[in-house]
Amino acid sequence: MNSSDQIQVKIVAFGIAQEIIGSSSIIIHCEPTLNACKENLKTMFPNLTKEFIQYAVNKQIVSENISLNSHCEIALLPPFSGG
Amino acid sequence: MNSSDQIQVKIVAFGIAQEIIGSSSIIIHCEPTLNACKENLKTMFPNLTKEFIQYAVNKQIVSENISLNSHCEIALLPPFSGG
Amino acid sequence: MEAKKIKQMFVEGPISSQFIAESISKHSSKKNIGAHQLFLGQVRQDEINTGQVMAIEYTCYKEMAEPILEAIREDCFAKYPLTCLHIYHSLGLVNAGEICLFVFTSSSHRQAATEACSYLVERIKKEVPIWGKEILSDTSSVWKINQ
Amino acid sequence: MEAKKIKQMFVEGPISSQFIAESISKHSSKKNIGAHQLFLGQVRQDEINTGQVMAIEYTCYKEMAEPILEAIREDCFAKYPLTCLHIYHSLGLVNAGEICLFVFTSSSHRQAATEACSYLVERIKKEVPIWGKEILSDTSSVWKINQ
Repeated sequence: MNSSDQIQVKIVAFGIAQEIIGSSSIIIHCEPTLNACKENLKTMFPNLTKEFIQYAVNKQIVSENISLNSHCEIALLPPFSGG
Repeated sequence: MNSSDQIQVKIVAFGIAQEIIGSSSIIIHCEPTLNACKENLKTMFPNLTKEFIQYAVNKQIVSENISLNSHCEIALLPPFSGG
Repeated sequence: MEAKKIKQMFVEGPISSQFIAESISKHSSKKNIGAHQLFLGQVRQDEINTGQVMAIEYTCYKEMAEPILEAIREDCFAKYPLTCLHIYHSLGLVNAGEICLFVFTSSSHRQAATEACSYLVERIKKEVPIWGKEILSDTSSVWKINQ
Repeated sequence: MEAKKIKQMFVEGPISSQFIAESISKHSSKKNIGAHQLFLGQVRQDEINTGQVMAIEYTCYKEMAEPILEAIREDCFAKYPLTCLHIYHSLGLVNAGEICLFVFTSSSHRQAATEACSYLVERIKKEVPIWGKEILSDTSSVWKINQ
């Protein structure tokens, strides 16, 4: 795959993931799958690999590898600690 | 047993038992046992037999037949309905 | 120890939401509390026979009820790791829609407060000599029965 | 149906006892209610590493949290015979000793309100994307972990 197959996705990050990324939201380029997106994030921010993070695509938590498009919002969700 | 063996006890009544007796507290004469006291009360107030009533002697619920003395306070306790 | 203190547990008339609020805010200085559980009993406007319940008039055998409530408090403190525990029950007239019972438990972690609150409500309803007379809209009355 | 109404469930800063009192007193007109169960989460001044917890700063992923809270509400109404149900969670800074979570269930008979309240608290803590950052007395901070 070459870079023309890449898409832009919006990343939103919370809790410790936001601290690691240094921003509440960034745009990254990646191949159009969730796994590719995760790999890019981990390369950009190696400290993410030390944390337990769930991923949500368009507000739904997703554990399998799904296809993405440019309209996707990918959220990085550390363990919830409400209450 | 003749009447000289009888004691005076204080009866306190609550809820529907108080309605049946017509007073929150009365003094009755009876032979010095709880069963004798209960029998006297039922003779005096036949409607008591229609209700489920527990008896407390000096603030302790008692189901067996115990001896009484003149210092005893006998309470007539219909089913509790607090809350 | 809080468990040893003899407390006023009967309240004349309904328990106001203001009283509950004050009770809650008193706990803000207890910084080891993480969870509060509150149970409130409210008088229901049930339909009975010929009328609606307009109010309940509560009476109790106070000299017997107070030591029983104290024993329930002590058992509860022995059974659950609580920070504190409060019980208030109305006496006299409480209208439909008003609060007649307020049970309040607090602990560091929620399980103790939650379980203790249910434990107290069950025991209070079963063991404490309190009677409710339901005053109906047709001016008749019925002695309340706990289910 | 109350279950369908979209409600404001997030509160900026701590939940005051006055807010709780007002919430309780609004229910006095619902004459079929017999039992209320309230759960309050209070920020604990835990000792962590080098300092004490002075406050928790809450953030959430609101666009995801709100539909999840709505789904929890609807599941709860479907599961228990409730008259009403309210959930409030703080965002932003809540000091130790202050209230950050208020769950309020009401029903005719106590079992439904009691079980529903625990059901809601468990699900809120597990499923709603909210994060607490514990602000320590030495000005450092630690991300809160729910047990």
